[in-house]
Amino acid sequence: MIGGIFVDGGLLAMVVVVAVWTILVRDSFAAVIGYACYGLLLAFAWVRLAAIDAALTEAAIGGGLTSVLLIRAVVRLRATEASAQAETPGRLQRILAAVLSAAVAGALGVVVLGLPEPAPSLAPRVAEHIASTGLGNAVTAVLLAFRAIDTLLEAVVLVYALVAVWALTPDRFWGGRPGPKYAVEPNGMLAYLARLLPPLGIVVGIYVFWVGADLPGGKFQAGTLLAAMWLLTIMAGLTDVPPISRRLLRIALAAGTVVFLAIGFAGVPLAGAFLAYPEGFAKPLILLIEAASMVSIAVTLGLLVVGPPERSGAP
Amino acid sequence: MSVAEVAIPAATTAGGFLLVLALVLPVLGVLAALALGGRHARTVAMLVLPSGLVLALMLGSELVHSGQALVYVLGGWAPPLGIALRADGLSAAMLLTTVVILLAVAVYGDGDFPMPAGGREARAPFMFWILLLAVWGALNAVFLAGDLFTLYVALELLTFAGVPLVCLDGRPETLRAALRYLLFALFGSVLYMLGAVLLYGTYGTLDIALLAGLVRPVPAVVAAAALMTVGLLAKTALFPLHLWLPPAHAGAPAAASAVLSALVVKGSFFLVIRLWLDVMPGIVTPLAGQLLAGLGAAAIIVGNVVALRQTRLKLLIAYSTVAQIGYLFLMFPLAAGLAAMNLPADPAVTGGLLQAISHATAKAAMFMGAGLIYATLGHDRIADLQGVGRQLPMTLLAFALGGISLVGLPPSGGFFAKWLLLTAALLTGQWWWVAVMVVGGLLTSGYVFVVVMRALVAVDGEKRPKMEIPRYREAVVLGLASVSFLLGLAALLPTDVVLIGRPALGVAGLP
Amino acid sequence: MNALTLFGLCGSALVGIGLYGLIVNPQPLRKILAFNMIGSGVFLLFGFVARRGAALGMGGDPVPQALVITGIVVAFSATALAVALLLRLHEATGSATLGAADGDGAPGA
Amino acid sequence: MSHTALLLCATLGLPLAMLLACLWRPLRERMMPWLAFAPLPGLLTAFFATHGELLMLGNERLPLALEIDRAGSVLLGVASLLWIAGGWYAFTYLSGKAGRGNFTVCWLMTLSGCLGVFVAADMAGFYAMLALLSVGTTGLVLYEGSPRSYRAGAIYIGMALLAESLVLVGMVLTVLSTPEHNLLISAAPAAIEASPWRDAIFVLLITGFGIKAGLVPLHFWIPLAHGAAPVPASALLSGAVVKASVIGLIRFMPIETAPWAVGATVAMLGLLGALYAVLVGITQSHPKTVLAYSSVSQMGVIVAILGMGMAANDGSARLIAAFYAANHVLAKGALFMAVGVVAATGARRLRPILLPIAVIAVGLGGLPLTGGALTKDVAKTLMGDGPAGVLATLSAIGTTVLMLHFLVRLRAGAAADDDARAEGGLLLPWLATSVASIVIPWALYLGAGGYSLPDALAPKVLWSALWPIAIGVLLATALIRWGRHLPALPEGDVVVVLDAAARAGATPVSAIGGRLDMLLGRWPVAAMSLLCLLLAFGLLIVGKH
Repeated sequence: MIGGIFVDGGLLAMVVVVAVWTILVRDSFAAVIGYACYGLLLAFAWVRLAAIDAALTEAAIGGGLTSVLLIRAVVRLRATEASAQAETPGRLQRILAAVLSAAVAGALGVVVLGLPEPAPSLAPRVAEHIASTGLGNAVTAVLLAFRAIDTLLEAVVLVYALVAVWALTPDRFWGGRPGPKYAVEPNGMLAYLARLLPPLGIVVGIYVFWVGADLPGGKFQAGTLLAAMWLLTIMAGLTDVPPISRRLLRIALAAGTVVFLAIGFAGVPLAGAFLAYPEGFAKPLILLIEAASMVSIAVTLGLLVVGPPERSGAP
Repeated sequence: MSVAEVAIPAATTAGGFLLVLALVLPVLGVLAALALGGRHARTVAMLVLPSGLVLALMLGSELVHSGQALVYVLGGWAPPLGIALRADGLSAAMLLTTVVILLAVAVYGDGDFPMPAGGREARAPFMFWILLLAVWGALNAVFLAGDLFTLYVALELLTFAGVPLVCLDGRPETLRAALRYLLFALFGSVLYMLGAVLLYGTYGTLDIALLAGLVRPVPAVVAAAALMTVGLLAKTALFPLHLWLPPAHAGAPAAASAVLSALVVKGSFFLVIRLWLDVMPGIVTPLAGQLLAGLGAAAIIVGNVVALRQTRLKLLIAYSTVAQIGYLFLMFPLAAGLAAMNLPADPAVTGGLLQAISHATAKAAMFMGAGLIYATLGHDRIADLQGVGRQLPMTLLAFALGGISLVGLPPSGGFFAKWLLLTAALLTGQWWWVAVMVVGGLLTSGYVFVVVMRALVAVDGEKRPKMEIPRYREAVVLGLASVSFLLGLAALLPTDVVLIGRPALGVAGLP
Repeated sequence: MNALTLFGLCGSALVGIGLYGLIVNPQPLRKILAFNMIGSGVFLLFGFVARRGAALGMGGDPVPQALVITGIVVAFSATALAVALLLRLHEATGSATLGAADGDGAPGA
Repeated sequence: MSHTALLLCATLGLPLAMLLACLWRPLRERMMPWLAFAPLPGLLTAFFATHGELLMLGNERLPLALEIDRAGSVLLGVASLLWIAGGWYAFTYLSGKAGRGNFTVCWLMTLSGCLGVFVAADMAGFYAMLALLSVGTTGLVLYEGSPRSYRAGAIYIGMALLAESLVLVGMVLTVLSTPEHNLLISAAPAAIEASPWRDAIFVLLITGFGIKAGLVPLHFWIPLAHGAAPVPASALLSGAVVKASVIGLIRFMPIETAPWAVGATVAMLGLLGALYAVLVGITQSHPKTVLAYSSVSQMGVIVAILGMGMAANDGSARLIAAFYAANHVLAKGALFMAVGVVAATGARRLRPILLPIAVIAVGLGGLPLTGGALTKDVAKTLMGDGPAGVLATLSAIGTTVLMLHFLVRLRAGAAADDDARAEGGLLLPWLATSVASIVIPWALYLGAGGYSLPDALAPKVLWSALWPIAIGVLLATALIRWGRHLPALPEGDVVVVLDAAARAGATPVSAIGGRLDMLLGRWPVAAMSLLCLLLAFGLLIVGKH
């Protein structure tokens, strides 16, 4: 345990240092790079917390996709840096802000240390009931059986967010293709990677999805991986984003949630409740939901990263 | 004590499936509209919203019939492991209000967001219909979810549906307003979630009903109460956290402003009620209640004073919302005071909710009326409203009726809300809130009077309207205003629907 | 103090650091970043809560772990929307600041 | 359904139905000729309804109820009469003028509210009627659309809502003082007397109704509003509408048990106000404004009667006040109508008109054989011979002076065309009201029981009424001779000071509000306020436990 405390202490100290640097550094580009490193370090922290599912998600989404988003944005916004920095609050306000933030953090720390012992846990209840879902991964069982409504609503969140992003489209580009058109550099590094990685990524992704039922992994991690592969081919100019008016795209977005809902409603006559699974069919049904969701999640995440349409639908 | 030691098995009640339908129907609408595409978005909304009204009425009647809260245990997994949907009188009343207002906004917005000829999909109308359904879905989730984390997701849904409504017409200043709104709302929601984390860390459940029986004033729970409350206040734009509201609500298209001001801010307010009255009535202290209502009082005074300074009609209405939000928070120390005296908290709870519903209907009508005025005059400068009384008589009447409800004259909902809140305040000896309500009402009457008078001034000769307003759009606005104006007559109903299925206050959670 | 409590303290610290950034960084992008940092601090606290609840051979209480996954996805969605909004604002106005309250919100139709 | 129930429903129902019908523009445009019929059920109710029969319309939670008592039926009857005559008058007065649709709507609102307060038996309904009356009145005051009417309307609605807020709080306290939270007004006096908040209720209700009654120094809105409204509206406002406050005081005040000090204070306020109004009134030049000040003065006396009743714990004050008020309803209505009649009549044809006007005007001061003399005679039983009696006599003298001043000002306002002749549609309703203002007080006096013709004609009574008139005439002569040396006080007197004070106070408040809002609109400030609130809530919740 002594070794553990040093490993953890060192890791967390690094996390905090990177976090402080990220917030304080003057240049926004540096801050975004700092945040990417921060995300990666945090993923390790999750591993140390024995939460592999969360670590995968943090690495893929928190560290990966969020960083891509922020880097894309910071490059575009570079011209506004100087004028924005002029609005930095004065020293007094900064000190006040620091004092208040520290007070909140300090109070939070005290509260966290005072959490009750023994800690309450639903782990025993999960263990008690996981058998009836046929799954081996407790987190997946929580996500798709016990608290399925959260996961359903979370899929809806993604759809809402995409709708909101699309709502920002300039009217003349409505129905067009998101993001800029990337030129193909046939011999570039990116194109090379974009040819090499996706087949690998897709295989790994499907594996992550498949084992998610019993081992860490699942549709989110897999969907993110697929989205990342898709984005890679887009940025390398190998594929183009489809126009958002395309019916197939729309159906792909909605499919995951619709399948989820359909199976949920099927549970009413077959298993006695909405979002309940019939005895013995739980695992296949959950896998079906996860498969459909994975596609929808991959498409949605990818489209969220590329943003609203910026050009007409013509190729 | 953790959740393992209490076992209150929640069970699905008769009519519980209605809750699932109410939750899922709008979401299905969003997905269908998205998949089917532009031309069909309107059709989907026009089909789904009326069915939602029927559903809300069925839910209400089931509630009145059974006299207790409706529960649906999702997937058969009872809390704390699973999640239950619950609807008490508060939920049912808000569900009905929401669908009625959205229906009115839909009919009204049909005129502002016409489908382009030739069956092509256009951004604004397509988005308008989807977002209308999206707001509805989010609000229904807020009203029905029985779990604090599910509620967090529902709150985010609400934010994501509300933000694009602000900048639906894409003008730069609305984009900035939308960004401010989004960032501040995210600030609020992350604090809310932190509170939920602390509660889970203490009791191992996030189920509202279970927590109500568990919470004790230990530091983590106190911190959670503060975090969740303040997070929700930021989303509700209670003074002094209202910076995002006026530009967002004034800048949005009228139909969107109506939805935002009438409904979206009520979502997070609803959760404050849940939190303070249902989850932790024994935790929040009288002083904290006084602080909450004190912020409300400041909102009433400052919001109204600033509203009186405005030269643009929509900004005036937006600041009026800032003030009216303040009224909503007066109920908390009153409910606590009544509970402390071992009296039923009914007047405070019913009064607070009636205030919310009455403001929702009145404000939606006023924003939509302002939209019609803008369309007719081509501007909304209050100083130049002359002739509106002649050009848009029904709209002006609607504005006046809405204003009367805000001021709190009978038989409006605002009047009975005020009556109930006054009753609670005087009964508990908190006379200072009485003074605030009286002053607030007078200030409100000031700007309602100014606007109506300006609009009534006749102009020589016939003014050509910028745009002809079809009568049905005026009629919808007037209809909604009339609902607000006559809402006080709800007191003639045989039972107080709001109180059905509510726990007795002050009992739960006391050590 | 054991290693686990460090995670709780670290989560609290990250929340504080993020709060400071959210208040003082004038660039909206940096505010978005700070929001993500507060969010990750909250998630880390949830991870800490989960780890404390380890039982029956499970490395942690799976319920909070699942909630964290949901939370991360929701936070990502929020980030994507905020970034898109910011870029659109920049494209429309050439500036990327939140500005002061006054002068904003000239009412529309 | 009994005939009383039917009548009570119709009293309120007919005007409200006509109001609803006005939502449709074609009906609204054609409604004017029918205005005079709207108060007919009210008149019938006053005559034929059984007193004290309660008609319950609502349920237990909201017991909307209607009822008429004796004092109420006196006021309802004369008010209905005046509304009938006024409706007729208004039809002619406004023919061919713009904005008649709006006028009709506001007229019907005011009418419904005015008659409604007399029959409402529960507090919610009473308050609703009061509010309806205020909103309608505001519309009538604003009818002309001039800056003057705009200012008068703004001040009116502000004062009316302030008064109603006070009344509302008083009523809620009253309800809370009843066992089982009874909303019926009949339970109010006993509840107030027994209430732990008795003094607060007295202050709230008396101030609230006092504003509505134009009790000095809260009277300033009356000259403004009654001066700005068109003549038929002024007649109703000054005659009938202000009496809502009288019925409020009659029904709510625990006259039989009230402490002496409360009654005495109210009486003194009323009487001093009555004199003050006369003093300001004689400096006014517009006949309608002079009449409005006279209303302030007369309302002061009515309030004083109730105050004396409270001081003496004499319940008969209710009927006496109602009687006094009834006389004022008709007389003041006739006088206001006269302003319009004279304005349409040439100097050559003025004489036959001025005579009845003079009788009614001086009648208000107590001219023997008029309603004024009868009411003052009856009131004397309460006023006694002490300070109150002296002040009452002084106010009678003052009223005589004021009314003679009115006659002078009225004459100056005759039509420019010497041969002009008022239309029948103005003349007849005015004449009818004038006749009623002479006859009805007699009928009420003799019908009340306890009084007979010889009582009224006793030489002592006649003399005691006559000498103040004589003094008044002398003073008025002096006024006419030297009156131009009096300062010209602005309409609404104290309003000028209050207006300036309000402006001086409002500007910085508004500026502070604006600056605070701008400050909180800055992101760092708002975000830090959020953290402060977070800590404050945390500390407040922790602090207790």
